Amino acid sequence: MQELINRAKELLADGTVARVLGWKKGDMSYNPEVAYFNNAEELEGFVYNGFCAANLSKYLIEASKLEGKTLVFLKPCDSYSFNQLLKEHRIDRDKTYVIGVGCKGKITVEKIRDLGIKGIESVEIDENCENITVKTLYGDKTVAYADAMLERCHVCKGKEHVVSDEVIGESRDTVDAERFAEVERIEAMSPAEKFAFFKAELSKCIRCNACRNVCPACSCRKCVFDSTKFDSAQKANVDSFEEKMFHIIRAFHVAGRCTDCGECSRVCPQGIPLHLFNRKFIKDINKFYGEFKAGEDAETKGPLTNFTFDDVEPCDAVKGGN
Amino acid sequence: MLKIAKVDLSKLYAAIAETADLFVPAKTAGQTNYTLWSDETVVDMDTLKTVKSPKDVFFPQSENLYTVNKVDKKYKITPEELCNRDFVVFGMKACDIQGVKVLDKVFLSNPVDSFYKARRDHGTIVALACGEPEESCFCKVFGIDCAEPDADVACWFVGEDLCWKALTEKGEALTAKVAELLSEGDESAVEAKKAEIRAIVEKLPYSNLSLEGWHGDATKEKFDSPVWDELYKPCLACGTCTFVCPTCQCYDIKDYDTGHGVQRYRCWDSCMYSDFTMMAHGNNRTSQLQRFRQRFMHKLVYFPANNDGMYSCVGCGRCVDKCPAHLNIVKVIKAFQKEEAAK
Amino acid sequence: MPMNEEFKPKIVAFCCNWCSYAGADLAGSSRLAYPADVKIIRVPCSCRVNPMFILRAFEKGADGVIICGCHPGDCHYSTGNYYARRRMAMLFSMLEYIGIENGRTRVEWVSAAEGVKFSTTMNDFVAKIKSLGENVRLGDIRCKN
Amino acid sequence: MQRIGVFVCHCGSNIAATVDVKKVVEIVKNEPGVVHAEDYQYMCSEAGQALIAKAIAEKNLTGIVVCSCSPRMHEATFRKAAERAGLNPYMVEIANIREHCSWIHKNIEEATEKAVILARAAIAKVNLNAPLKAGESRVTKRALVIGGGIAGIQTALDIADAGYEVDIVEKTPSIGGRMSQLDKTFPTLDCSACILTPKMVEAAAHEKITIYTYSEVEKVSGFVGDFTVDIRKKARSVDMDKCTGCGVCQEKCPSKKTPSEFNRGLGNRSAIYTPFAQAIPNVPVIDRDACLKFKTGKCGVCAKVCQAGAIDYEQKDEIVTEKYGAIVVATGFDTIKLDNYDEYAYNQSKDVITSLELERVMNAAGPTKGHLERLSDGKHPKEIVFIQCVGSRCSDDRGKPYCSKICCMYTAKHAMLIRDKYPDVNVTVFYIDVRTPGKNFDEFYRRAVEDYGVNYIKGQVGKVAPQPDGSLLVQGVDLLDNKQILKKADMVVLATAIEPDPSVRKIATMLTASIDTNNFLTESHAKLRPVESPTAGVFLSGVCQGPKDIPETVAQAGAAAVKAIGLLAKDKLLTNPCTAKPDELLCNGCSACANVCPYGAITYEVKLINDHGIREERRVAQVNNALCQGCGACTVTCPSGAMDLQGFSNRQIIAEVDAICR
Repeated sequence: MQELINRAKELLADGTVARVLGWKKGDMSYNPEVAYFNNAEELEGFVYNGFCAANLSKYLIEASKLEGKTLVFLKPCDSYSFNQLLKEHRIDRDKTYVIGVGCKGKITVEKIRDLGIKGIESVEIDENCENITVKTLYGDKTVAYADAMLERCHVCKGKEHVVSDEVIGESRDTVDAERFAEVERIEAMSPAEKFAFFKAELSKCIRCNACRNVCPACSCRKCVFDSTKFDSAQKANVDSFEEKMFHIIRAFHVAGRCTDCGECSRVCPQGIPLHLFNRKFIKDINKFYGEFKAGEDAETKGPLTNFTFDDVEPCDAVKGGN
Repeated sequence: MLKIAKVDLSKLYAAIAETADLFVPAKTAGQTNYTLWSDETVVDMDTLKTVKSPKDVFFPQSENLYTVNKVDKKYKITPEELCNRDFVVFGMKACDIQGVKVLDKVFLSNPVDSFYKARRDHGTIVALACGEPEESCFCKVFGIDCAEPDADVACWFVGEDLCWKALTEKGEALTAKVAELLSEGDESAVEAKKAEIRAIVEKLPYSNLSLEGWHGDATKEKFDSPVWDELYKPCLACGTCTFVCPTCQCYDIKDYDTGHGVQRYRCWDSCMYSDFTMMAHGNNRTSQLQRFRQRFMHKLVYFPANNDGMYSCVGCGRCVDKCPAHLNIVKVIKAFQKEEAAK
Repeated sequence: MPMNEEFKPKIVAFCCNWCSYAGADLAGSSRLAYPADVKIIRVPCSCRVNPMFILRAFEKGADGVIICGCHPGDCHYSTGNYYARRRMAMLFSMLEYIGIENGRTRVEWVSAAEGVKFSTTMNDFVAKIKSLGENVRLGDIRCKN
Repeated sequence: MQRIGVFVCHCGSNIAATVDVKKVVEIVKNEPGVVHAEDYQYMCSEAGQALIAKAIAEKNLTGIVVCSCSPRMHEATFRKAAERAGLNPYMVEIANIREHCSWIHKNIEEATEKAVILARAAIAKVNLNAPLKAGESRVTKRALVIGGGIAGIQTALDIADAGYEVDIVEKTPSIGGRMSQLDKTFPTLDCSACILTPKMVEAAAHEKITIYTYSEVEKVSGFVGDFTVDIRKKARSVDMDKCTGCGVCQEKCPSKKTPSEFNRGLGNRSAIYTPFAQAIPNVPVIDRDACLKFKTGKCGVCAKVCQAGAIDYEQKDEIVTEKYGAIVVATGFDTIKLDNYDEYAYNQSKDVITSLELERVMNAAGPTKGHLERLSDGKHPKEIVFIQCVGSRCSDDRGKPYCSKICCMYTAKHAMLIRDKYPDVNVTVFYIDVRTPGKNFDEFYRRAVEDYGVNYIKGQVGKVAPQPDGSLLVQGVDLLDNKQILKKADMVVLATAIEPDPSVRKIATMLTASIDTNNFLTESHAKLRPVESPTAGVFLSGVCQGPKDIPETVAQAGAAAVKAIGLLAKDKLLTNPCTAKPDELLCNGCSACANVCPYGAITYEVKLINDHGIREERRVAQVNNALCQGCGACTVTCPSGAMDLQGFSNRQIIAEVDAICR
């Protein structure tokens, strides 16, 4: 972490960048927040640890409008979002300086709480990111790092940065699960079971829009669900259908653009596994139109703005294609 | 002081449900929220905080106001019926009950919101003292005693029992209906429990947060503070904080075309949204800084200014737990403290 | 709703102006009958059909939605139906994934010369929707009754 | 709120017999926005249109819904009527209650209910219509004719005679097409070459006509009035300017074993060749696949013998880019492959030939110098059997479902010519029906039967079996006498079905012209616009649109020319105003729309945007209305809904959906 701070100070000092976009220590050990640092002094508050899960790439849309370059720290998976935003002309490469940071998987206090741990006073991560020591009102607890890790890290798509000006820090392979296993589990269900599953999940939705607003692909200036363009403006859940409409269309709009960064599921206050929508589309795209990783580069045409003459027919796609 | 064995709670729920709708915290798809009780409901009294506050029992996220139908060339307006069925909310915590009091200030003062009032009139609140307050709790800061909730009935889990004490007429009436299931309880054991809870509260990290400088007269000073300039930046402009909050009461009124009529309904709105209070001429808050500031100024300055110093934050800590950007009212208060100290 | 003779499905058919709408016209001028449950909306091209239109139809009570366009390779705008094909493949797959009965949505390529195909397609689609019964999973309850 | 008038047409009894028109009028009167509703016998008539004009004036209508036949039929009629009455033409919508309702339903109650719903949808749409104004685009005063057969030549001559520049693109080394392969033509029996050659010469000599032979259309962009076309001039290996057409190179060429395309493979040609003596241009090409110089590097005889020094082995394909206002497709036909018809022994016996091959056999310049002889042994045949409908009117997928139209007549011609020249030869024709609807056609056929003694047998042939003695055993059936027929023949001629030239598929795709299941180009309207493709500015000439004989082809060629001339005569064209339109405030500048636009109509511009008080520079989409054709691909790819299609807007379509589902 100190290496990151030192490098950021250097780049600020030599005028390469005008500001730094990173994470700032929170008031608890587990709630760092996204922050801009304008000088060396402010950088003393900089932090980078397992709790720094936030994908900073979307913040660069606003940062691109500022004077001068912004130094941004991107985890390997965030670099995909960065490329995708570059492809869509939403951020300005010339106004960014990307330091790729190593990633040993990201954790969340929610997962620690899910283990039944209450009254958390502080959390300490050991140097190798193997174990977490949790101090609570009711005594100290130890948790395996992997048990506090976000779902996305268990199925991480790789620790290589697809774009960066330099890379600092070590990464670690965190994959211990099959990425599409859950999608396949649902696919194998009967229609009634599928519907029951999604109904139970989506009926929790409170339409807070956190999933949308955190999503680097959902970067519309004005979401279609906030505008009058389709007579579809909605603010709150009224009937369960609206949630289906919102989530299906949201997934459709980001299909071929979603990098599977997992932010939607991370931020959902109701714990809805929203990534299951996006990942279904990713699985389908890979199957029907060939392996495609959104954000792998900033040039390739997305699968839904492309075609081949002998694409699968919609009815065959439903039957499972080939 | 009365009591009922924990193992018999389902009988209690069933008995209450015989004469009234019963709302309880229940777990569906891994999350605990208030739900209308039925035989199949998996009641979850152990989770301290439901994701959403129970405010939508009184002020639903969306509710119909009236329906317009066209009969030949004439329009027929049918107002939505007011709540006319008694209901019981079981398990509300002290903070959420204070939240309802905040809503009362808004909806029961003139002009009275008839939809809300009907629900308040028909609702009985059975409160539950917090067994194990959590680190995100800071109700104490607002003078709330989570060991001694103030409602129609107050309850405590003590050992293998739920202790029950009616505090109001409504509470007495409800007690009478389920009297058969209740037996005499031990007052002193409850007192001991309260002391235990209060001892935990003392140790909570946010319990000693200072609200110094936050009051109805602080508008100018806080509004113009440069602290907001950096503070809002991580904010995603989602509505999570407002929708999980027990006191946020803003709503929008919209129409839905059902194909055979138009339903006019209201639904929660969020001051964090870019189209909040959008009017024909445009929007009076054009930046996220302004919107972000609005929410906290409202909770800690504007609301006390108009309600005899009453804050419209109750320290439930839901926003602390749920904000996707790890921003919350505690951080706001602390940021201003730091700024003050620096001065 | 129980399956019985009374069930009159609501079916929305989006037809591209150049092929399928003309195919429907040909079905008409050839007096090739299909059930009145089908109502056609004219769009310039199958690529004009937004998934939001389809979900909207279901929300408002449609029981089936069919999209008809020129045969691949014959699009009046050369490539429109290729995009439509990908979009609909994705959408249909998602609908199946969330438990919507397979068959409520369909894409058929019908040329201006295929009045017979238009008619048989619609007959077949209506029969399929009748066998599936009323759309209860995608409708908005406010639009019922 | 609009003030909408609804006009319900009876269409005589076409609509009124099945739809309770009066009831529709009564019900739609209560729809939002409707201030006027009436019905009339024929809305499209003068009187009907006058009713609309009157209502517009009297009731201040801002929108019109006509419940009538398909908009493809009369939308333009009603739009013009509204325009004359002072209303924007795009404030008119049609509810198709004829083709989509009255004609397909029998139950009056059901049809009436549906008609009401279709009317509602149209009313809901009109409520959201906005006046649209057509833009203008320029017209390039030059036409392209694809295909240099009789259809293309005639079209080009007619356009050129009207004073416009025309280019003909022909993929073979010479213009002339199928007609140049024919010996005589029915029903007059005049020599094909004698009437075609002057036309070819005229085209070549015409100062307004440029002919690109041995060339193909490579790429087409643009739109009516302003097409840009890349033409690939394939390397001829002979300098067109230097060649004198002396023919010595062809004589001396050592590689003479390539089957002649012109003679349908019945004879051979040299590697450097002109397809036939009267070829235009009279400049040979080198078939690089057959040429020894190209295959082995050795030879070069032609270059040595060419006095003019015209041989150029280094020549490369050349791309010519030209602009055109109109394009006429005249790609013609070929006979189908007979691989699916083994029973006729076409691939087994040289003496089973197609009718087009017979044309070459009968032709004095053909492989047999015009002598009727068996191709297997050169013997004079005594017994010839013609089999009709080979691959035509076929109910399975071996052949074509349609009638090839010309076969009955040319078979009568062949039979007559043979009997005339060789009275010793017996001619038998197996047919399903003899179809002779044309001027002097039936008389011609009757002459064959009555004057020339051609033996017509109604019935099909099941098998042609080559015999050890070299003859052919034809097994057929006589349906009139209801008996099996076994006939020994010396030659069998198959009236092979014709199909559009295979090159048409690629051309149709480039032109975005639609094609039917048989690969014939689709006309804009089967009856009323038979020579126009649905794609504006593209016209159809000859067999590419459907089977036809020479006089029909020439007539259609002229018709296509007139349509093209009508277009070229205009200085400006009104463009379709139903184009995509971005809402700059909502545009993300993400380029998704530009990625799917088939016309390159979307570009991006960095503009200063004032978004509700926020002023900032943004990259926003711009649509070129002259290029946009209004497909709507961009609107769906745009996640924010910033891109919308005028005339088919998101809200309009959703209003229709809502109206139908309610």
